[in-house]
Amino acid sequence: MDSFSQQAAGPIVLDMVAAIVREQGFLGEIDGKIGDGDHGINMSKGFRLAGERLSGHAFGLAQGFATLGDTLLSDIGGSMGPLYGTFFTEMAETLEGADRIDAGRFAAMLRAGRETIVDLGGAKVGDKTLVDALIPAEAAFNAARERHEGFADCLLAMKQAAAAGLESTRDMVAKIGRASRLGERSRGTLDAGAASCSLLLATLADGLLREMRREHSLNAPEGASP
Amino acid sequence: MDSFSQQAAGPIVLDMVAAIVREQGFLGEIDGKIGDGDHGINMSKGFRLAGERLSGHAFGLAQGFATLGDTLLSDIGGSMGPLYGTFFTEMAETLEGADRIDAGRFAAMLRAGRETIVDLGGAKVGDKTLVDALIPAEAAFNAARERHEGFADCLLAMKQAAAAGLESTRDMVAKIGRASRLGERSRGTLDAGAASCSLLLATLADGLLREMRREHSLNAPEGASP
Amino acid sequence: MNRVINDPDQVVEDSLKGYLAAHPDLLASTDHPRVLCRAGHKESGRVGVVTGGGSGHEPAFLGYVGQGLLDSVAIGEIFASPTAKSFHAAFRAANRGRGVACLYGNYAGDNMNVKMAVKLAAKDGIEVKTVVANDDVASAGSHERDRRRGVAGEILMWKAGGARAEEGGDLDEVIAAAQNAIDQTRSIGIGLSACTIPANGKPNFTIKDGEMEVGIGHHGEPGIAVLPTKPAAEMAAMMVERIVDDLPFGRGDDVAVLVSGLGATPVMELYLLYGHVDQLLRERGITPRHRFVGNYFTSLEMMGVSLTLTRLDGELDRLLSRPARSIGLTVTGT
Amino acid sequence: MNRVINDPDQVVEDSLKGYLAAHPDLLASTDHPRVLCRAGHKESGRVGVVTGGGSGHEPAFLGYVGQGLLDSVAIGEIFASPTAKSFHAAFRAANRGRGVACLYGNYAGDNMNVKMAVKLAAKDGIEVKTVVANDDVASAGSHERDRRRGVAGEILMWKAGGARAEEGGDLDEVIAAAQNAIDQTRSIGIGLSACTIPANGKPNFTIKDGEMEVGIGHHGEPGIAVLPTKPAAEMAAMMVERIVDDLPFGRGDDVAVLVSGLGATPVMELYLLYGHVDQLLRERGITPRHRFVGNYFTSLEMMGVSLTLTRLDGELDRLLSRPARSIGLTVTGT
Ligand SMILES: Nc1ncnc2c1ncn2[C@@H]1O[C@H](COP(=O)(O)OP(=O)(O)O)[C@@H](O)[C@H]1O
Ligand SMILES: Nc1ncnc2c1ncn2[C@@H]1O[C@H](COP(=O)(O)OP(=O)(O)O)[C@@H](O)[C@H]1O
Ligand SMILES: [Mg+2]
Ligand SMILES: [Mg+2]
Ligand SMILES: [Mg+2]
Ligand SMILES: [Mg+2]
Repeated sequence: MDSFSQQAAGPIVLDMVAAIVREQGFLGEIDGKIGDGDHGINMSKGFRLAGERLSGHAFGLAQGFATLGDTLLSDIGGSMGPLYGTFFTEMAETLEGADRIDAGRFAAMLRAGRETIVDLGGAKVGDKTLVDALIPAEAAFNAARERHEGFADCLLAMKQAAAAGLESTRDMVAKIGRASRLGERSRGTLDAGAASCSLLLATLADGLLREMRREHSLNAPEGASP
Repeated sequence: MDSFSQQAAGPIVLDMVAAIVREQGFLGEIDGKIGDGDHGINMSKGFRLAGERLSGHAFGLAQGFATLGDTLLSDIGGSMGPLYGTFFTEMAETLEGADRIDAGRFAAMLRAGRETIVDLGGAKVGDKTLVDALIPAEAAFNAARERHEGFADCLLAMKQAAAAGLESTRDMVAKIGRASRLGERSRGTLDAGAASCSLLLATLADGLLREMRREHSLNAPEGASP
Repeated sequence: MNRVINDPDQVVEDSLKGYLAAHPDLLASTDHPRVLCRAGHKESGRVGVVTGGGSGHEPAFLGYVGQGLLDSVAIGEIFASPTAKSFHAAFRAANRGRGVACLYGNYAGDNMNVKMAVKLAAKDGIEVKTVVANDDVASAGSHERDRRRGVAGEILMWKAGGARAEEGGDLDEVIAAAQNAIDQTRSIGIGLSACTIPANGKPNFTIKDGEMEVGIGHHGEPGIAVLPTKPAAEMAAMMVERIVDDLPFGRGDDVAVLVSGLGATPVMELYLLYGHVDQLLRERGITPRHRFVGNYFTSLEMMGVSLTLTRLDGELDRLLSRPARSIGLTVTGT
Repeated sequence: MNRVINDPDQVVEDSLKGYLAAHPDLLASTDHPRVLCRAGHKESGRVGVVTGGGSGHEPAFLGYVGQGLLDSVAIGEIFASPTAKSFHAAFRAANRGRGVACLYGNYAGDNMNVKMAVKLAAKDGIEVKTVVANDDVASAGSHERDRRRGVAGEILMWKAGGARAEEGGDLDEVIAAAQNAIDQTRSIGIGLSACTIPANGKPNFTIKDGEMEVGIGHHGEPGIAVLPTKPAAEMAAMMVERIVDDLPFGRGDDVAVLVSGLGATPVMELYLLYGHVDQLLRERGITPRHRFVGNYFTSLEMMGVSLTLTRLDGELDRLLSRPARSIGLTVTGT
């Protein structure tokens, strides 16, 4: 249970699409408090489109991320298209060619995704952006690995850190993006991008945990299941 | 008491200016009910300007009407400029060169004024315009003359008919001008132009009656005054 | 009311200073403060072309003074006809000894003031002939066209008349060209919000959100129907139908199309409407040959749009194609 | 919200059909649905000039595609940057083998998308260099000009870059001309009412009647102060002062002046403001040599106005004078 099949994990991308579409209203609502209220619309437009392009095909996680990244880049303008678009595109590239993904490769994937977002957007922790969910999430994954925890526990650590990172944005003053113009008035609300980021990482972690359990039960010696 | 001095009657034009300026609010209010509410503004802008041009000069009724007409024509656009502008200009022309004005010349003056308004604006009695005050007023003046009443009584008849004509507009449906687009909705309100017309004719009549009384008392044989 | 003005009673005077300062190459003042004329040398030997009207319709009317268009313009208060003296002064400013064509819109005040101005000009020995635009199909039935108002179609009348004058046409030829242009022209407007004359401080009429005033006039005159606001495609269909049937325009006709915003409508929405109009016309076998989309004839900050069609004959096509240069319309002779 | 649209999510697509139908002489479609380019033969051997940005600012951005201006444009959703792929496609459409100058405004989304598109183009062997407009003095202090937004001053940057390209300048020369234009340019806006993105159905911000937002951005970004609405003369003084001191512009300078409405402001009020600006500049010994007044760069149906000044040197004066032809700006070579 220290790796998963890149090919079998593909459908998790559809879970991520479903999660964004399901939470469109919530994402829009919190963006509306200090931004322009379109984060839910922007995200679900892009994710839904990617979902449509993927559906009916067989695809692995790499292919799923590639399509998602490509769709965001091609069809969603503004800042979300390039930020999440390159995020998924870069992550797809680190997965490409791999049959099985272990914690090491997953860490490389996270690093590639985080680097491109920071490189492109220039946001730092504390600026009240999606980076406040992403950076702690990656750091927690890596810290768990350094503590020699299993892949599954690393994923759980990542998910929890993303959620905590999201919560940390509540007390921040926005320093970047549309909400930064509000200054102090931006305090007291969660950041919309951090919310979508946390949601995506949690959905990914949950999907992978489920997939790894499934593979584990399939590979377990006959009769070992309860 | 069957004529007045054209020269001495000049200041009556300033009474007419004062009347329009005083009633600006009322004229605007009734225009606002079925028109665009600017009749008071339009009229008092023009009359005030003419008053300024006249003040400080000695002028007779002919000169007063000429300045009034000229000012309306030169400085007030829309329909009121030409309608009242030519009205006073034409009336001034019939008075010109006369030293004393009798009922006959006054009737000629009224006819010239009425003709130019009807010619230019094309309104008929019943269309709910200033013509509904003007035409009955002129007719009453002429009818009184035919009954061989004195100039003063002819003027009183004119004033009363103008007021009655104004009142008659209340139950009319506008057939011309801005209010005509309202159809039945225009019923139940006085017409603004008829109100200004009635006001002008009444002020003129009052002023002339006063002037004729004044001249009469001056010319009366010594000791005849009580 | 939140506007870029000083004294609400001085908006027209104040704005004229800006026009003159911004366009010394196009516009010049005259001896009358409410009359502007073309800048530069006044070539002799051709007919003068004049219009006039109330303010608040910018770039109409003064924005169409320029090469191949108008020679002078009489400028009224907001939504009020210029005075007879202004029209008279505009005739004098445009006069080059070969007569003056006064091409204006059918409103009570303008009719009276022009009529009087023509008489005044006659005393000066200036011959003035007039064409009265009546392109607004919503303002009266087709059996009483003389009661119809002039709206954005006036621009095509000015273009035709101005071009014919510049070609050297005599007064009767210029008048005939302008008359033909307006006879071949039909317009209709849809209003989506009211507008506020600064001196009044509040709108004179209301259009409810979610309702549109079909056939609205250029001063908010009520139209022929108040309907729930329709999608642009249906607005276009409604407007095209009404206009096309009125002339009527038919299969094989070449037309000029003018879509004008009434002031506040975003330009992208004007083009959106144009897209539908273009398609609807082509479906009927009518070919748009000259196309104008923009805020050509407005009503202060009213939200809404007007559609104008002109049926072209060879002469009109030629006249509309000639170069012109003005604030509101520039046609390059490509 | 009462507007001339169909599906609020399709406003951009729908309007592009209209642009193409109305201006086949100016605009052509490309292999990318959100990219338009100049119509007609693509002359070889010169630098391509490109911009892109969100919709809702019409005639910006696509209205400045044309002779002596832009070769292609990437078109975003209303108030949202075009995608990187759109910018990339616009680069391809403008490329004539001598490189592409991408002249755009300083917004997070545009910066990211252009950056990515430049990389994509490099893979095709297309060299792209960029100039980022940052003329809005209200959006950040003068010590952090790189944080300032690009607003109506972009038009002068496009005019300079486009003219230099048409003169045959190489990529570095075109970039230098555009960079110089924007370096010499300062703008500021005043907002008097909010605007509504059709897909949202209601305004994202509010401006109270009787209050003005000084320094408002082109999407309603808050400015530097909310003040009681002042007379136009004071608005002009406030705007001129802020801009002039920023560059600074000084006695003896020749300038281009652009007064743009934000959408709903009546054109007469823009000229009224221009009149004051012209006088204030001349009082300071600054001479307006190029003057543009109109709705050049809008924010849907926002009420308000922006002022842009560009300090001219000999080259800029020459470049602004060159002929240009487009929906938004036509300069005839008189
Ligand atoms: N430079 C940046 N780097 C990372 N994230 C950013 C950056 N700028 C904005 N964001 C994120 O984008 C989110 C808003 O996204 P969205 O509403 O879709 O776009 P917009 O701000 O253009 O309306 C913010 O909540 C923030 O998390
Ligand atoms: N053709 C006409 N002939 C005579 N009077 C007219 C005519 N048209 C309008 N009026 C008068 O004008 C009055 C309105 O004047 P005013 O409000 O100043 O002008 P406007 O209608 O242009 O706003 C009406 O009440 C009516 O009496
Ligand atoms: Mg947004
Ligand atoms: Mg947002
Ligand atoms: Mg009026
Ligand atoms: Mg009135």
